[in-house]
Amino acid sequence: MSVGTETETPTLGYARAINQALAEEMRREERVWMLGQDVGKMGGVFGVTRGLYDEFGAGRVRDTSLNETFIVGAAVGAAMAGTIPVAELQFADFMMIAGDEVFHKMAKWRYMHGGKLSVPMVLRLPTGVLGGVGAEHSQSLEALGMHFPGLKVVLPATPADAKGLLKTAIRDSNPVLFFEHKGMYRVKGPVPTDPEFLVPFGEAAVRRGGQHLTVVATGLMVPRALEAAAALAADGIELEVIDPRTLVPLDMETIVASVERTGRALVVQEAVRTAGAGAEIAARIQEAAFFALDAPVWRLGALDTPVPQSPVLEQLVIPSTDQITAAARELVKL
Amino acid sequence: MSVGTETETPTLGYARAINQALAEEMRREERVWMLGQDVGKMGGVFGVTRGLYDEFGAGRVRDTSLNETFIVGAAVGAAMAGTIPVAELQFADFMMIAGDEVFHKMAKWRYMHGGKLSVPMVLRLPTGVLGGVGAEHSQSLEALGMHFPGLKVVLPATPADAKGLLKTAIRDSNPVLFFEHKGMYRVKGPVPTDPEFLVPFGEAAVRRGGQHLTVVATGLMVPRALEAAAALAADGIELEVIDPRTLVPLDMETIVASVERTGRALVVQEAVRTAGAGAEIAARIQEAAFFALDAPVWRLGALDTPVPQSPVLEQLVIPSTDQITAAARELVKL
Amino acid sequence: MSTRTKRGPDAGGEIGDSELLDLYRNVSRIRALELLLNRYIEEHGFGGFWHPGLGQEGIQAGAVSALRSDDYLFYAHRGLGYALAKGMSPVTLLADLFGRTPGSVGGKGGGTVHFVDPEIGVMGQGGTVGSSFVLGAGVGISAQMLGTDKVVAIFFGDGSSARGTFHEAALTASVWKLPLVWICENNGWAISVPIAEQSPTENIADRAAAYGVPGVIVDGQDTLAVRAATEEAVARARAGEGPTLIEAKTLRVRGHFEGDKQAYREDLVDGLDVPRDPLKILRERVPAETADRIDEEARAEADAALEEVLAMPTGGEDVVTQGVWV
Amino acid sequence: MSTRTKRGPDAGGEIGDSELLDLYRNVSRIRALELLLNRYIEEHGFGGFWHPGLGQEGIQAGAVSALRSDDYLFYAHRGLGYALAKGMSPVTLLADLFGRTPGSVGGKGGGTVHFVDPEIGVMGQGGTVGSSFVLGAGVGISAQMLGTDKVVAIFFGDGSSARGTFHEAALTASVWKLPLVWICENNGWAISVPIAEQSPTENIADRAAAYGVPGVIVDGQDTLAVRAATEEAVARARAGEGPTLIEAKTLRVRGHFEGDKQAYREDLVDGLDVPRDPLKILRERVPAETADRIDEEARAEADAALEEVLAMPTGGEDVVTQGVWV
Ligand SMILES: Cc1ncc(C[n+]2csc(CCOP(=O)(O)OP(=O)(O)O)c2C)c(N)n1
Ligand SMILES: Cc1ncc(C[n+]2csc(CCOP(=O)(O)OP(=O)(O)O)c2C)c(N)n1
Ligand SMILES: [Mg+2]
Ligand SMILES: [Mg+2]
Repeated sequence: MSVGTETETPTLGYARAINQALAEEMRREERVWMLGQDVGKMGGVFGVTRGLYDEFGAGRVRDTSLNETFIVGAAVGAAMAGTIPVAELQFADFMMIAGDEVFHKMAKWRYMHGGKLSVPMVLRLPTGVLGGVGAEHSQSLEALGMHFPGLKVVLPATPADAKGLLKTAIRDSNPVLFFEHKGMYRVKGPVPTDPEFLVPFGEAAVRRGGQHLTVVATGLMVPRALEAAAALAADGIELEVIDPRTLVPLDMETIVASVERTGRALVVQEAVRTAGAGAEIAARIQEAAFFALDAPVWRLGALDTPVPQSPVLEQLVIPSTDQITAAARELVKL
Repeated sequence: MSVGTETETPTLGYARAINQALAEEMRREERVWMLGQDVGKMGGVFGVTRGLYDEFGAGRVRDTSLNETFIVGAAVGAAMAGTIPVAELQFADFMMIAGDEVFHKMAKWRYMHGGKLSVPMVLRLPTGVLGGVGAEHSQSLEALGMHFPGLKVVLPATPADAKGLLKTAIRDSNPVLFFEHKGMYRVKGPVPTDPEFLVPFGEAAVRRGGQHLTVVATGLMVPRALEAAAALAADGIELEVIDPRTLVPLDMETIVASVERTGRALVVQEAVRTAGAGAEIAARIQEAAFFALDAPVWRLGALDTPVPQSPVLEQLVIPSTDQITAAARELVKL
Repeated sequence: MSTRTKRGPDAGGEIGDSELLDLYRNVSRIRALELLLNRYIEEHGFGGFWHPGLGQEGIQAGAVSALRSDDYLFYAHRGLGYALAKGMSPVTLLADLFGRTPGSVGGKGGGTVHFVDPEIGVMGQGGTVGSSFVLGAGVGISAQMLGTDKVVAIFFGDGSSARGTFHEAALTASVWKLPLVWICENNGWAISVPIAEQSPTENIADRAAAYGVPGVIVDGQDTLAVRAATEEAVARARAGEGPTLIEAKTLRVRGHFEGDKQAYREDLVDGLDVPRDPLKILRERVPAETADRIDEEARAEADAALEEVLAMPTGGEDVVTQGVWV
Repeated sequence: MSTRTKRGPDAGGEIGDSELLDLYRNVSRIRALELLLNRYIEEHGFGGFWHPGLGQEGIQAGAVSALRSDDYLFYAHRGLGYALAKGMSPVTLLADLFGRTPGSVGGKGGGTVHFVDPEIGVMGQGGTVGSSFVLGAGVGISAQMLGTDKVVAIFFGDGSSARGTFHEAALTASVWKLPLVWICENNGWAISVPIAEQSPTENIADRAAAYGVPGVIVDGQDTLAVRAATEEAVARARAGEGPTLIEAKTLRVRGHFEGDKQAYREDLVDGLDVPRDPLKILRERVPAETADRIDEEARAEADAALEEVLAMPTGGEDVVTQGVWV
C-alpha cells in the first residue's frame, strides 16, 4: 500500500474492517442500527464501534443497560417490525445469558410462525481467548449456532473477511451470529474499499494449497494452521488449509473435494473439542469421503476444561501451532 | 411380577421410577431437597414428583415462581453451601433461559475457583418430543452439556436406568444434567426396589447383541432401534444396539469394541442431527476404529428444523423406526 | 408515579353504541370459542396444550378494543381472545390450535398455540412465557424509529411477571419512553402456585414505581373499565410518554390447562360457572334481545369454524422443512 | 416498605475503639493495594482486567465489618477490598489477580479476578456480573435449611442491578425471607453509561418497594454510615425477616478498568484524587499518629505482598486440567 493514496485494498486491522462494514452499511441503508453495552459514546469496550455514534447519532447507535436479554430480544423484535438491528454482546459467552432470545426467538421465530415473519438481524459476538479474561469471557461457542436451525453462523479469520462477511450478514434476511475473534482485532491485512465488496456465505476459502493433508481450521486456528503448514513445507509435507468462513451454511463441497485429493483430514478449532463444530465437520468428511480416506479424520480442539484465567494456562488449553504441526506430521504418516 | 407380593424388580413406569429414586434419596439423606415450578403440591406438571411434598414438606420440596435463572442459580448456590438440590425445569429447553446458570455457573464454578468449591446438584430436564408441544418444549439439547466441561450428562432410556442413574446422580459430587424423556414417562419396565440399586455412570448398556452393525442410540431412539433390530432380524441382519446411558462420561470402550467386531456403525439421536452428540460419537468411532471400519459411520438425527407443533409434523422431523431400519439395511450392504 | 386503582362498572370511559356492541360481540365470540373447546376436548381429548381463558374474555376484548388496527399485539397463552379481538378469524385461530396447514402458522407454532398476522400487528408468541417483554420492546423501537405512532400491547400473567425479561425490558423501555402497554391478567395463579407465594407485594402493579411508570389496577371482570384504562395507557404511549403497567384483577376459572385436576387448589370454581361473569356484567349495557342475537351468532360462528377446521389437512413432508431460513 | 436515607458521618451507630481501628486499618489496607496496583500497572501493564475500586474502599470495608466471620460474601468486581476486609490475605488476593498458582484459585478464575475462601464464607465470583443474585439466594437457602443463622452479603454495582437475575432472585428471596443483604455500590456508571441512562428512578433503592423489602440509601463515602446500615440489615436477615436493599452512593474515581480512556465522561476525576475521600473522613475519628502508623503498615504490607507474589509460579500442564470434575 502506497502511503497517502487510497488504493483498492489498503491494509487495515480486523477491528477497523468491522467498523468500516458497519459504517458503510449504515450509510447505505437507514434502517440499519446498532445496540449494545457501551457501543455508543465509548465506541465499544474493544473500540470496534468507535466514531459511529458521532456519525449516526444516539438514535441509531444505542447504548443499553446491562441487560443481555433485552439486547438480543429487542433486536429480534425490532427486526420483525421493519428495521435491521446489529446487536453486540460484549463477549460471545453472554449468549448464554440470552439463550432463550438467541437460540429460540432469534433462531426459531420465523419457523414457529409459519414463515410469516422474518428476523433480519446480526448479533456481533467477540469470541475466543484474549489473554487473561477467563472462563466466561473466552469461550468459542459457534457449535451452538449450528445445533439450533434458523441461524447463520459466521467466523471470519481475516480483516477482509471480517468486513465482507459482516456486510453480507447485514444484508441477509436471516438472523446471523457473527463471531469476531477478539484476539485478532489488531491483525492487519488488505481490505477492499469498494462499498459493494461482499463475501458470500457458504464459500470456503482455500488459504493454502497442498496435496498431503487437508486442514480445516476456523478463526484463530487459521493463522496457526498456516504457520504449521509453513513449518512442514520445509520437510516436504504440503498441507491444504481450508477456512470454511461460515459454519451455517457450510461449504462441504470444497472440503470433501480436497480430502478426496489428499486422502487425509485434520479439523482444528479453538472451541472445546468435545461436541464442537469440528465433530460435525469430521463426521461429515468421513460420511462423504470415507472410501477416499487413507486415515481417520483427526480433530484438535481445546481440552475438556473451562478456559483458565492465567494467560499462561490459557494457551495450554487451546491448540498451538506446534500441536497442529505435530498432529499433521503424525497423520500424514498413518 | 406376582400381584400383591413385592418382588425384587416389580414393573414400574419411567416417571414412577424417577419418583421412587427421589423419595429414596431424600429419605436416605436429609440434605437432599427439590425445587422447581409446581413440583410441590401439584406434584409436577407431568406428575413426576407426586407425593413428595406430602412426605417431605414444603421446606424440602419447594415450589418456585416462574424464574428459571433462580431455580438453577439458587440450586448452584445451595449446593456450594452444603445441601444437595435436585432442581427441575419444566422443559429441558428452558435451560436456555438459565444458560449462564447451567453452562457457566453450574459447570464451571468449581474449576474457576481452583477446585475449592463443589456443586453437588442434579438438574432434572424433561426432554424430547411429547406430541404437539412445539419448538421450545420439545428439543433434545444434551449435546450442549457435552460441550461445556464440568457437567455430567445422563439420558436414561428405561425405567430401571431412570431410577438407578438418578440415584447415582444425586450421590455424585458433580453437577449433573439429567435428561428424562417426557415421551417415555409412561413406558413400563422392571425396576429394582433395593435402595442401594445404582446404575454407574460411564457404562454403556448393550441392549441387543448382533454382528452386522453397531447402532448407538439414546433416549427414545433406543426402543426405536430395538424395533428396527427386531424387524431386520427377520432378514438375517443382526444389529448390536448400544445405549451409552451417560454422554459425560461416555463409554467409548464398549462402542469401539463393538464396532471393531461389526465393522459398521450407525448413530441415532432424536436431537437435531447437525452438531449433536451423534457427531461427537461418530467422529470418535472413526478416530478409534478407522481401520476396522468397512463403511462410513452414519448418523440419523432430527432434520435441520425446529420441532413443529403439529404432532403429525413432529414425527416427520425425528428419526422413525422405519428410517432406522432403512438406514441400517443400506449401511450393512455398503 | 403512584399506583391508581380503577374499579367497578362506572370506571369505564365514554363508549359509543356501536363500539359497545362490537365489544360485547367480541366478548361473546371469545366465550363461544371457550365453551366450544371445552366441550370438544371433553369429548375428544386434545394433543398439545389448551389453556382455557374462560372468565378472562373481558380483559382480552376490552384491552384490545383500545388499540388501533395497526397497533401491535403480543398475546399471552390463555386462550384465543386477544387475537380474535384484534381481528383474526376464528377459523384461522382454530386451525392453528389444531395444527392444520391453513392456519396462520401452518402447524409449526406452538407448545401453547401460536398465531400470527403481521398485517394487523399480531406478532406471534413464544413458548417461553414472558419472552414477549423484550421482543415487544424491540417492536416498539422499530415503531419509533420508523416514525410511526404505533403502540405495542403486551399481555402476560401474574406468574410471567416474575421473569427477568420483565425487569430488563422495563428499565430500558421506561428510560427510552418506548410506546408500550403492559397488561397483566392477574388470575391469582401460575399453574399451581398462588399469587401470595409468587409475589411479595399484594399487587403486580405495585412494581410500576420501580420502573418509573404508572401502575394501574383495574377490575378485570369489568370489560369497560379495562378498556378505559387501556385507552389512557395507549394515549400515553402514543404521545411518546412511555409505558404503563396495567394490572387487571381476575381469577382463573378452569385449570391451568384443560385436564388439570387442580388438586392443589382449594378455591375451586364449579364447572363452567364464571364468578362475576364479564359477559353478564357487560350485558347489562346491551338490550337483551340484541345480546341474545349476538350470543347466538357467536355460537354459530364458533361451531361452523370448528367444523371447517376439523376437515382441514395437516401438512406433510412438503411443508415441514419450509420456513427455517428465508 | 419505604425507602429511607441515611447520610452524613453521624449516621453511624455505636462502634468500639478497637473496632474503629480495625475498620480504619481495613480501609487503609485496601487503599494501599489500590495505589500500589495503580502504580504497578502504569509501569508494567497488565494481562487481564483490573477494575480499580479507588474511593469505594469505605463501602467495602464498612459493610463487611458488619458481617460475622462465618457469614457469606459475594463480592463485586471492583477491587480486592471486599475479600480483604473479610479476612483473606493480600498475598492470596494478589496471587489470584496475577494468576499465580498459590492464589486461592490457582490461576483458573477470572476475567475479573476471582478468589475464594469457603472457611470464611468467601464464595467466589462469576465473570457475568449480577450472577451472584441467584447464587447468593441459594446459599441463603442452604444456610436456612442447615439451621444456621448465617447471612449472605451480596455486593453489586448500579449497572448490575439491571440484570434479570436481580428481579428473579429478589421476588422469591423476599417471599421466602432469605437471609440476604444486597449492597449496591452506586458509583454512577456502568462502564460508559451514566446512571440516568440506566435507571428510570433516581435511586436504585427505589426498587425495594417492588420486592416488599426495606430500601436504604447511605452515603458511601462515610464508612461508619455504611457499617451501621449494614448492621441493621444483617440483624434483620439473621432474625429471619428477609432481605434488605442498601444503596451506597459513591462515585467512580478511575476508569472502568485501568487503562480506560474515559473519553465518554465529562466529570473526570483528576488522577488519584478521591473526592470526599472515605479514608480522610474516617481518619477524623482516629488519632492522627495512630492513623499514620496504620497507613504506613498498610503500605508495607501491600508492597511486601506484591513482591512475594511476583516471585510466585504460574502453573503448567499439571494443574490446567485439574478441578473440572470432582
Ligand atoms: C419461561 C417459562 N417457564 C415456564 C413455563 C411453563 N408455564 C406455562 S404457563 C405457566 C404459568 C403462567 O402463569 P401466569 O403468567 O400467571 O399465566 P396464567 O397461566 O395464569 O394465565 C408456566 C409456569 C413456560 N411456558 N415458560
Ligand atoms: C452479564 C454481564 N454483562 C456485561 C459484562 C461486562 N461488564 C463488566 S462490569 C460492567 C459494568 C458494571 O457496572 P456496575 O455494576 O455499575 O459496576 P461498576 O463497574 O460501576 O463498579 C459490564 C457491563 C459482564 N461482565 N457481565
Ligand atoms: Mg396467572
Ligand atoms: Mg457502577
